Amino acid sequence: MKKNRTLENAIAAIPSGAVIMVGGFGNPGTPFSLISELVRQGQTDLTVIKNDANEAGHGISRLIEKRQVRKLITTHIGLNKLAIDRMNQGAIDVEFHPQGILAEKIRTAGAGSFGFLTDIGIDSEITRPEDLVDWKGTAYKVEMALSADFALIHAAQADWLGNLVYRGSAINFSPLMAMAANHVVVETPDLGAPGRFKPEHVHTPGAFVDSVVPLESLTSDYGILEHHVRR
Amino acid sequence: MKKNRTLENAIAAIPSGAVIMVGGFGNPGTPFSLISELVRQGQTDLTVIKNDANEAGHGISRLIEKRQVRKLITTHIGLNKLAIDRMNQGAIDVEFHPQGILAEKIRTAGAGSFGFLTDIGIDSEITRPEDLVDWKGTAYKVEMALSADFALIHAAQADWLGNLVYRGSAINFSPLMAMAANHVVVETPDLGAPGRFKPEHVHTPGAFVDSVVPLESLTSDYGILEHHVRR
Amino acid sequence: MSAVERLLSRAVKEISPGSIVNLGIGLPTQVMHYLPENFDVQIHSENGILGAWKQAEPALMDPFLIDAAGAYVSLREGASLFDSAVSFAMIRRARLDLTMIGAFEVDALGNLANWKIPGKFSPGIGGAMELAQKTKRIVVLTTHTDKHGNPKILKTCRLPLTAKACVSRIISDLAVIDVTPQGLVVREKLTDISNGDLQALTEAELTFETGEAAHEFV
Amino acid sequence: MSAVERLLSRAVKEISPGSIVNLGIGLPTQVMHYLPENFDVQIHSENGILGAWKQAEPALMDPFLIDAAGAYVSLREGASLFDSAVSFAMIRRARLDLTMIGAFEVDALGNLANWKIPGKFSPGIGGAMELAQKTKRIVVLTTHTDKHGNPKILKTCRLPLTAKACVSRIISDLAVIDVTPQGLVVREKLTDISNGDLQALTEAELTFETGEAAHEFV
Repeated sequence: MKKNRTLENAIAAIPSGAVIMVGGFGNPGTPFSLISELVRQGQTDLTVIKNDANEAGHGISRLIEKRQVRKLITTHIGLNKLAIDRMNQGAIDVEFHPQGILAEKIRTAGAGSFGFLTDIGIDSEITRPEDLVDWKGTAYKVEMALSADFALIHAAQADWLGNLVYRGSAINFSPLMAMAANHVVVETPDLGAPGRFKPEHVHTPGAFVDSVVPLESLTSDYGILEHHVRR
Repeated sequence: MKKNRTLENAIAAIPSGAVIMVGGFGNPGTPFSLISELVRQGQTDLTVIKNDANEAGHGISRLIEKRQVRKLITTHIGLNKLAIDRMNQGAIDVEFHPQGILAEKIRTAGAGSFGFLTDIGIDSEITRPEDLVDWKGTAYKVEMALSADFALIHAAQADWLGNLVYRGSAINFSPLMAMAANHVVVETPDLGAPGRFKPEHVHTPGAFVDSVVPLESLTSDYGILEHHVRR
Repeated sequence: MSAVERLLSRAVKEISPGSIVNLGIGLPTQVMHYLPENFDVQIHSENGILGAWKQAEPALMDPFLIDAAGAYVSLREGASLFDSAVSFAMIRRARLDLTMIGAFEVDALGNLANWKIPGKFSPGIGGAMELAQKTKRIVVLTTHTDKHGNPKILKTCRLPLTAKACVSRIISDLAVIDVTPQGLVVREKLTDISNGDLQALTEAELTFETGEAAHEFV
Repeated sequence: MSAVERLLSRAVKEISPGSIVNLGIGLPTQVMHYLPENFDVQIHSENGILGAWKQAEPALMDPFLIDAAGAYVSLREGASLFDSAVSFAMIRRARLDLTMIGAFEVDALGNLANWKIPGKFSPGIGGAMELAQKTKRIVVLTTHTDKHGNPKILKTCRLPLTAKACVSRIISDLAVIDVTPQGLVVREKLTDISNGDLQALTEAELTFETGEAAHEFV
């Protein structure tokens, strides 16, 4: 069953108020085309879950700039002064987690579990007494699973069944989010027929994917950021 | 740094009384050569963690037959009447878990976490009242992480750094066990120099692997089981 | 056509095009052989396969590729292979549309017992509990009675449960029965068995639909 | 050689052949450029790389391959790429031998504060907390004082901690200092700074080893 969708249709499925996971660590893996369409369609009151806030003018920062985002769940937004300003103004609610804890909370939802026991940050200010459970004589921090209504994912390659292959450092949160969201929308510049991948090379099996949007080309957003090149 | 070891040296690191994870679901992924050497060296009082007990005369069944195993943690041993008999005689202690729960307990240890919250089997006889936690108004079953002193893994291909590639249905528990054990021993019939794998195709990064044992050839254990061929 | 062949032929019709299906050990795995060669379905096997297919030709059998029942399966185009944690994530996240599963006992509430007979048979749980508890739709394939002629479709299961209230439909060699809030409803049955005879072979109370229920089910 | 160059040149010597190392954002990422081209080390980047290496040649830069600091890294032979859950599994399972990390404050007990200045700077925790808490060995790279000349090596950290008692060694532009159960011990220092002058720039009490301590550290 083909999962191909148009960019417009795939994003139109997202209502205002939705909780949306967005793949990517910095630029690699950020689904810029899906985000641009979400900016164009203008859904509001969104909760966005992404490792970072991209940089001002790019990716999910555009959603923040257009005031479409109510809450951001993230690990570090140090490269986006605009997002920090919005946070400090109280214009968006920002919830921070240690990076691997955010990954694991998402993966826990993706595994169909409800939470996990950890010691990360247990002695730090990120842990409140009510986050702790005493289990058979030992104190653990309980981190609850984090799921979402939608995940927006960029894949290097895909097939009609939704099998995905990532490349480079663009894997990051994407396979976890594809497992954790109820409706998974993927953009890819390279969509082909089933059978194109060695079965052992598939990063995200198609069972986790609902919609695949073929991109005709990649915009400059997907290119090298000159200010990150060391001279 | 080369992780190459001889079969004898790699297995000699295992003391009697050790807790050992063994990859494989049925035959595929079972490290028959590592197990044979463990049978030959004769360590005893072992706790073995494997999806199944292989079939009589093969794989970990040989460890059970030679009375090297004190306890087996597994999901299903229906294909090994000998192991069932030993269990019923009280000669080995067998602890059963639902298959995905066993996988997830191992993966939880592999992720450096201590346990997870689930609802699997929560209404069944496998759940005792003391397994339940009430967390913010909801009851969950707590499944604790399962780690091991050693993992014995079969990989289709490897490099000197310990990067592993599996094939077919022989992936199963192996990547999880490689993450969860303190010392990971891998056998492979195809060991080569770093650089042979596309970085996105590596199933288990070398960071998780301690010893790699090259096999000169695969014995008949690794072949087709005629009684599983449908005529 | 034997009773089992009849059951399996009917079971094939439960599979919707485009769906993801797990076939449990026993009768369900045999459904594979009744599927048309080009049927649009992805068979999930809990040992880490999506897109398993019928036994490979002898020359193509791969000792490193079996399904959860141990068969040397082939793979369809678009298949993927993955570890056991991902495989059960797929199950627990309800990404499977249908699991066909065997039963020792099934009851009027849709409770299923298929993993343990205390004192007689306890080889372990395997993947059954998670499949039964989490798949969107569970269809039980079972002979209507056991080898001694005793009913397997009960008022209340007596054996330890695999999962509570999980079964949507029962397909036996004699009838197709839905589990509904009003109890068990016979949707189809063999024409040469009377309602009374079918009820006599069934411990749970059956309701007989008119219409479809009168039809031969194969 | 500038103070920073001196610090980075010394930091390189902390890396043992064959080890797995994470280089935190700031001074540590710059250590990469001081590594000999064929040095046997695997650089871990928490966004999913084992085997990252120096910035790729312009023609080979890949916009889909950055390290956690945003640099367009190359990959060494034997590199692997993986998701963020696996990347932090590697960290939490203590499969990293060494993390070099920056600091706002570090103290005599090895406590580290490097992620938040309440009311001034709170961009998030990133990967620092897990790296600091779980890596086998943490070496802090920091200028000895802040830009106002205030000590960064304190009796007790005043900022929110990244992790408690995690630091093994501090390398500043002036000295190499070990965190020991007996407090901070200066192992190496610049020859042209006296013990008294170094102590004056350090809030925590320093013990001065004889021998090595007298030597220029680069």
